Amino acid sequence: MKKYNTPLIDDLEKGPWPSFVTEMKKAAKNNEMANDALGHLEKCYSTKVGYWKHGGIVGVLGYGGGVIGRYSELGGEFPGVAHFHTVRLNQPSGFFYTSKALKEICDIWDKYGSGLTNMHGSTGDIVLLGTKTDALEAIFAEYSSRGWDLGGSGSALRTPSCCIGPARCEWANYDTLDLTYALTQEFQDELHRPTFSYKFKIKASGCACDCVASIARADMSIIGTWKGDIKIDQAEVKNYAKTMDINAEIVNMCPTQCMSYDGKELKINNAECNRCMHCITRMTKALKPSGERGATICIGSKAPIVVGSLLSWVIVPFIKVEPPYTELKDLIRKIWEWWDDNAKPRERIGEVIEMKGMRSFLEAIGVQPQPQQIKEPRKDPFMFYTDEDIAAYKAKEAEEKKTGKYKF
Amino acid sequence: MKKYNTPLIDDLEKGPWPSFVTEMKKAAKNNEMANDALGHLEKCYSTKVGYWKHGGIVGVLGYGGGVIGRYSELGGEFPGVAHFHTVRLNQPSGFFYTSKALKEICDIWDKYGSGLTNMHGSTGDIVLLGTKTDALEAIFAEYSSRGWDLGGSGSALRTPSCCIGPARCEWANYDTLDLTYALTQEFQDELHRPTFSYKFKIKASGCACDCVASIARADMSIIGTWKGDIKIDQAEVKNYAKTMDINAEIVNMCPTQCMSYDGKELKINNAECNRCMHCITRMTKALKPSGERGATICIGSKAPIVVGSLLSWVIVPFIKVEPPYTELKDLIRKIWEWWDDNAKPRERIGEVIEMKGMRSFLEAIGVQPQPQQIKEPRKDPFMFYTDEDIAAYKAKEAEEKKTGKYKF
Amino acid sequence: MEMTELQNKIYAFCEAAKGKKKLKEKDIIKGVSEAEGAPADEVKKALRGMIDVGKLMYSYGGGASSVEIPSEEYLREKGLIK
Amino acid sequence: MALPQRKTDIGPPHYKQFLPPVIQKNYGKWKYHEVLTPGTMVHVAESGDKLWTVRVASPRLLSTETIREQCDIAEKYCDGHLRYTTRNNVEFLVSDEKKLESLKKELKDRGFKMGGIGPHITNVVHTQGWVHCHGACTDASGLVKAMMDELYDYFETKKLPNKVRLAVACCVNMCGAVHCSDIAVVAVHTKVPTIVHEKFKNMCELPTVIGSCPTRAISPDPAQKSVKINAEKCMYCGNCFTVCPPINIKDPERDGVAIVVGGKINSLRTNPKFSKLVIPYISNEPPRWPKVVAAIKHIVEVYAKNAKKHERIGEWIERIGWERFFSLTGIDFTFQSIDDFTFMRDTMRTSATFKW
Amino acid sequence: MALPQRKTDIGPPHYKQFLPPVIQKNYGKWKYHEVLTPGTMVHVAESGDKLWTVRVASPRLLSTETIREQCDIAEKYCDGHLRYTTRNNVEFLVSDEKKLESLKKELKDRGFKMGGIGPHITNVVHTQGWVHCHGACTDASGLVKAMMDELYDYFETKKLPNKVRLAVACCVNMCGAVHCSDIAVVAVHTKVPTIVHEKFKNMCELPTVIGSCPTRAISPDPAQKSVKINAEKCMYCGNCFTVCPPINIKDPERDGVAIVVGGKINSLRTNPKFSKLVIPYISNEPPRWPKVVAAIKHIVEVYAKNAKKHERIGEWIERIGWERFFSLTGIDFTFQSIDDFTFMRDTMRTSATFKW
Ligand code: SRM
Ligand code: SRM
Ligand code: SRM
Ligand code: SRM
Ligand code: SF4
Ligand code: SF4
Ligand code: SF4
Ligand code: SF4
Ligand code: SF4
Ligand code: SF4
Ligand code: SF4
Ligand code: SF4
Repeated sequence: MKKYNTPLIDDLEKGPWPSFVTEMKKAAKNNEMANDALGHLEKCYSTKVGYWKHGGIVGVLGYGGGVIGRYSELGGEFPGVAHFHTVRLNQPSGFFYTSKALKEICDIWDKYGSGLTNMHGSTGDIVLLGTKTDALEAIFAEYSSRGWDLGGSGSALRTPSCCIGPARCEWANYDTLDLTYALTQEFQDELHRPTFSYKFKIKASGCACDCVASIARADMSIIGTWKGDIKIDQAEVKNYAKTMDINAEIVNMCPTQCMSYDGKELKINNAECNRCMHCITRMTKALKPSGERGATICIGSKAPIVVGSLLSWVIVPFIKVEPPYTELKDLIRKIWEWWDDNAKPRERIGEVIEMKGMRSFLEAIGVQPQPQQIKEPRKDPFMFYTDEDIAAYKAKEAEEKKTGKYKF
Repeated sequence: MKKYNTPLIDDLEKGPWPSFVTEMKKAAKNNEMANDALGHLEKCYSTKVGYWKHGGIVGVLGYGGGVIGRYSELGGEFPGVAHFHTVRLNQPSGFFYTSKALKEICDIWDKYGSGLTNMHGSTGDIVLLGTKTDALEAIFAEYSSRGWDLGGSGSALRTPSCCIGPARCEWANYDTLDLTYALTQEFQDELHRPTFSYKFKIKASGCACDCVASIARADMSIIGTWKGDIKIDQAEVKNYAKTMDINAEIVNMCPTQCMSYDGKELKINNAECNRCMHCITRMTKALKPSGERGATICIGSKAPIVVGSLLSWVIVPFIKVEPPYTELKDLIRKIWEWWDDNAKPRERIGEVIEMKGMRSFLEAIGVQPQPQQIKEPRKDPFMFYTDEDIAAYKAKEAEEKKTGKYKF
Repeated sequence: MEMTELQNKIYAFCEAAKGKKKLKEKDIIKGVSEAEGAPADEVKKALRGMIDVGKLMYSYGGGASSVEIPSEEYLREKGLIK
Repeated sequence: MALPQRKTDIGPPHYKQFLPPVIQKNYGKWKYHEVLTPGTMVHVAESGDKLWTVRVASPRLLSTETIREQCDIAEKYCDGHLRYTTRNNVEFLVSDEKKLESLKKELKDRGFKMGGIGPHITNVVHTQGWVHCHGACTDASGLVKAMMDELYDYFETKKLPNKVRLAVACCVNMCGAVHCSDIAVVAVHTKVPTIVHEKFKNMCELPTVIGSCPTRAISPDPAQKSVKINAEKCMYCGNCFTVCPPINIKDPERDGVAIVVGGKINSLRTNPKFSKLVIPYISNEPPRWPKVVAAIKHIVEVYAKNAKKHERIGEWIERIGWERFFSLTGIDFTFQSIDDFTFMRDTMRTSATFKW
Repeated sequence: MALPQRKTDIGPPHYKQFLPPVIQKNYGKWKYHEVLTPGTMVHVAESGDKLWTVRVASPRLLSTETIREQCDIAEKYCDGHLRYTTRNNVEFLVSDEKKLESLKKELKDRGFKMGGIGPHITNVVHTQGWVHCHGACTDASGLVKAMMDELYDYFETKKLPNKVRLAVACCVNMCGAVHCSDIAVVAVHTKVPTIVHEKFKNMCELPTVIGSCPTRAISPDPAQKSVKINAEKCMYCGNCFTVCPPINIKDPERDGVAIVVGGKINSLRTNPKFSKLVIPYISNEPPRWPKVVAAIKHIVEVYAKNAKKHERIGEWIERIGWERFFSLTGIDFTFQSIDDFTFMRDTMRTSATFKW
């Protein structure tokens, strides 16, 4: 095997943080592809430019995604990366593994690929980094026969992903792992066979901490919340008071200013609490949500290309999230249907909503306008009215004339 | 004179608030035009629609503005309002009058017009409501010979206007009346002869109270401010404490949280004060700005048509405002020049800045970028760089390599 | 260029646009100074001279101001013709 | 009779000649002021001199007769000095304390109304409406009269947490700072305009008309030598009508008003704010627009009951959240309140934190 | 050797089989947790059962060899159970308190790094860079390594006012939640792309390419059967390059990085926020990008010194104002920081209230 001289990236083996270069070298010891990847990267570092080409059309029979084609312009110089495709495997909910399962994944990958991985890709997949076109079918057969399917890519549903939720967190308002598994199974067809205008991502967080960053990078963000009061254990509050300035750290930082603490008792005006989770996270032994649990559905977040980054918008303020998740699945189907009808190629759902207006979207999916959906009402006077709207206002006015009472 | 039956608007003579209908009737007693205006208005009330037509081309010789043409579709039925043009007279700074001056205005108006006025129009002019085309030259001769000139209209500088400022207010940071007078005189040509793409309004407020609403409705908003500390008279603070909960009403409402009050002494961390004026207005005997005085220049506010309402944007965080106001006059000329070069017809300065970008505007008028101009920096990564920008960054980096110290 | 000659050019410029395009003062100054090589401020002065005596007039329509050749009605109202 | 010689470009008269002597003397040297009653205040100069102001309500639309009456009063008590405010009230400027009470008495006897200083409702910014404008979807003066009759106590006596600035826009041109008012009425058309195609060519400029439309609903109609309007995209702003008279947008049954709240001009405590739409449509009901008036009064009352001292309506709402404003007032939340124009992206909620 | 029979549409394995018994038993019934050290925490269930977590730093780019090593450790101390986090760290899940210390010792001996729990800097979200992506303007993994070597103490020991989430975007596609990070590096192109016109026709779709441009800088070039780019309007986002390979945008001397700060994902206290641009350009300086690293460290230190406990960087900045952030950090304010894209109107200051 060729030994590359890699002074620039060698420098990145120094220092306390674990080194990706060391990882590449480990793989390169007995893998041509990884070895050439190392030389190829040193070349990039020395010239300050990348040499990868656009992905071509590679994949496994019958699927439209799960493999990202990648070729190098320097295939002559570094034959091991002339083809260097990525395979995405759909991770288990919550990124839990047993050593047995992981070793199995490694065995197959060592057999067919570069021995390099990302644990995990940014969407959530297990990313197997670098293989050749002619190995793809074998890779798929090996993995799928052992229970591992590919993840999403292209204009399709992307691999759903979630926070650790009820598996290890006291704040989960619904079962993020189960929902993610259920949706992934329900929509296998949409995940593997690209029929959308562009990608669609789903991420599930159990509470407002949003540990899977759903609000910023999911076309559908499912964020757990609750309806009841925050229960207070005053004895535990006393314990916290020993090490914490409760007024400075909690009461004054409450965004709705609905708390008070007189040095003895902590009080919450629950009607005005917006469930931001700050107090709960800082006093987890003393404070606990109660009552009905469910999620807020937000739609539309994405990266900046084309119209600038979007954060997801509240569409359904509260929805029950319980197996078999029928209501949520129906909602997803309705959303896709409207999106499909209205999107131009490469338009994400958020972009289409912005283009067509929230009303068109909400009416199509059967959701009422609610002030919970907005931060503030419109500022400009350029309202649309349908003839039915005006007729309804006039009917209301006629009614008011009769009853003598206004309903604004 | 015809007596109209006006049951609908008669109802508006009842009730405690002074009635505009009563005013119209007063004028109608001995004025045909006012009398027909009354009948005409009753007609609008009964049919719920207006009958005025678009203004035609009326004005006084040599001027392009100051008269708003108005005709009624119902000229046959109400001949007194067949022509019903408005004359705008440029008000004195601060809307101060003597009875002598006002009576003179009334005398001329009774002679040639409807006897109806608006004290004042929304821009600030004395509005003389309703006259005929053939009276315009006479009206202008009568008023101008007595020292009253017309105000602005059309695609021109509009009549500048200001708050009462130093004439009766302890908070004025510059002489709003004098500046307004000086600018109006300096730019007479631009006011009377429309050479702009659209209207341009200037409003001058002496402090952040903005009693002339400049920030919302002036292409150039001039808002007084200061640079020094807020001086505190602790004895007066004690007096206020008798009737005021200083912590609740002042300290906790301070937007920068830079105040504290321990029941004895009021403290302000002036470095962090943003000069919002809240504390000063509520404790005017105790608190006084000090140090250098001047104004913040904001640009661009306007009503919603076409792109939605704009509030004015901070362009020059601080400028001295002292006679002969050379710096400010030069700035205005530079702004007009850039606007002229870049505006499409009927585009206000704010719209053009939004279209062409703030950088183009600031560079043209010679103002540096400063964080005071923004609420927050850009969110998207779609930055423009000139070759000079990049060269400058590279030069800085080369310099840093030499000195071993980074300048971010 | 002579003031009167310049004013004739301006008048011709306005006449050419009549019924086709509403001219803003700026359009005239720019157009005539480019066509005749006259400095913009001279054109402006010449134009002002014409407007002051009713050879041309400011007009307002379509929400914006423009410069036009006056109608007879206007001239009559201003007492410039009988 | 020969006319006097006209003068051009003289500009307004110099303000100084109109200032009362006490102002000329203490100009720029005021020390503080005190509000004595909702209709009177006194400004005290560093010199110790005092100036009393009596503020009187005005319908803004004044006959010369009333102006003369105001002048007579000013001559009697103020050496002929008076001024108008930026919100169109009248202010009598008194230098001699002894004249203050008799001035107030005479004003009262003559039926003038005093008030509006301090945390009260003062005059309503409004413009022409049916009285003088071709674009109006409602009458402004009548609405203002109806509103202020109903809210009158807040002008003359009743305190509020802070000033409440009201305004009426008789069309979306919004001649006034309507878009930043605590509560404003905005009159709207609600029907797609019709076009008299025959007149288009002579009266309108094609590029101007096309450029006038905020939503790009207008395109050329070469066959008719006119334009056509895409009804899907038109939101009836009337700007095409402004630039082109053959476009007709007025409709007596469909024109009506919307109510916006929460705006603010000054920078005290919080930044200036735009007003936001809360009631999308109420029919025009001259002469007194009872539902509009009732809605405004209701909002003022809910505010008065719930806001903290010094909070403006918009500040109060931002503290409690718009969802709470809607539930406290019981106002229906409609699709129209969701921005679908420029600011949609910034006005949608992007977090799971809100109140039920 | 014959391949096994492929299966399709099976989806991922069910997660339950991978959960340690203590989780299976207490699933959804956790009561509270305590952070013991920056690298360890314990979750306590209502049943009283406990689960210890040891968090270990990962470069994310892992060789199968290292994964196997992680597996071996998990087998020794965790009955083979481990997981990865949403920010790509590794977590060892310990059910038996007795094994905790020996696990930590072995991890330490093998050179694994523990930390990142609580108010610390944890792993940096980043993506492929030069390691695997065609669009990269920089390398992501190298930048992350350089940053974390320098900031390492904040991972392992040093407390901050709150979590600081770092991210690197190797191009403006921003694969990761880079746009809402406390501090992020965004790699940018800064030159207008060139086009190989001959290849355009075969490799690209005209409408797609034209539609790809956020600023509408691209128009058809019928003569060349290709497109042309208006250099005035192009801000080098590279989206045209994404959809059309013959468009070339990479330039080794001009590609570089920008630094954005103040973003936030969660809804605690304040709403999620986008990160905002503060340093428009730093040249690529592999292998260690010293100026980029120094800038980030400087911002972290100014934050650590000035913020209140629990304030995220963006919350701290919003409290003190962006003008104060620039003066405290001494960072030059440039034209690039003024929005000229979508949000200009909302990001300009509309009041005379700011700090000097
Ligand atoms: C592998 C991965 C990065 C990683 O190292 O983790 C990735 C890699 C690529 N992304 Fe991504 N994206 C990855 C997660 C994301 C995310 C984050 C997420 O999903 O949570 C985003 C931001 C959220 C979003 O979807 O907006 C993201 C936003 C994009 C975009 C911009 C999309 C947009 O609408 O703005 C593109 C451009 C495109 O689609 O053409 C893109 C395109 C790409 C392409 C396919 C390059 C291209 O232009 O065609 C990259 C292939 C790189 C390679 O050769 O390996 N990638 N991409 C991530 C997927 C791994 C996985 O399946 O787990
Ligand atoms: C008279 C006055 C209302 C009043 O009763 O006080 C007025 C009356 C008209 N305005 Fe105005 N505007 C008046 C102050 C304003 C203001 C307020 C201000 O100046 O402080 C504004 C909002 C601020 C602004 O400039 O944006 C204002 C924004 C408009 C607009 C929208 C302009 C825009 O860029 O959005 C138009 C439409 C237009 O220009 O075509 C307009 C147009 C009009 C026209 C000329 C109608 C038209 O479409 O041609 C109105 C003539 C009515 C009439 O027949 O009397 N008027 N107009 C005000 C001027 C009196 C004076 O000189 O003192
Ligand atoms: C007379 C007038 C100026 C003029 O040149 O005509 C004026 C005069 C004063 N204003 Fe004003 N303001 C006047 C219009 C305004 C406006 C403009 C407007 O409403 O269109 C504003 C901005 C409105 C807004 O913010 O939306 C305005 C916002 C203020 C404020 C800020 C109130 C707040 O806390 O939100 C103060 C401070 C205060 O009230 O203590 C103030 C304070 C004052 C003081 C106390 C200043 C002083 O020391 O003399 C004056 C008497 C107070 C009063 O009326 O309560 N003035 N004031 C205007 C009277 C209008 C009227 O007839 O009612
Ligand atoms: C393990 C992980 C979830 C997972 O499924 O993998 C996780 C786990 C926990 N998160 Fe998280 N968060 C995890 C990613 C996130 C993310 C996502 C991200 O960074 O991309 C966020 C949103 C980031 C943001 O806001 O910008 C996140 C924002 C929080 C917060 C809010 C912090 C704040 O006050 O701003 C809390 C509450 C807290 O710290 O008390 C929290 C709290 C927690 C708790 C205490 C929840 C619990 O009771 O178990 C967990 C340990 C805390 C810790 O790491 O400090 N977690 N947490 C993720 C660990 C990532 C890592 O390796 O470091
Ligand atoms: S998002 Fe909430 S429920 Fe999920 S892991 Fe984070 S804190 Fe727990
Ligand atoms: S959850 Fe948030 S809003 Fe509710 S009481 Fe706690 S800190 Fe306040
Ligand atoms: S703006 Fe300021 S200076 Fe002017 S009158 Fe109002 S309070 Fe006084
Ligand atoms: S002026 Fe405003 S910011 Fe300054 S101390 Fe007073 S209340 Fe605070
Ligand atoms: S708001 Fe509209 S209707 Fe009212 S005066 Fe202005 S242009 Fe006329
Ligand atoms: S009314 Fe307004 S939105 Fe409708 S076509 Fe005319 S300009 Fe366009
Ligand atoms: S951010 Fe850009 S360069 Fe990095 S992986 Fe994503 S598409 Fe590739
Ligand atoms: S790089 Fe971006 S801005 Fe430039 S032409 Fe391509 S798509 Fe348009």
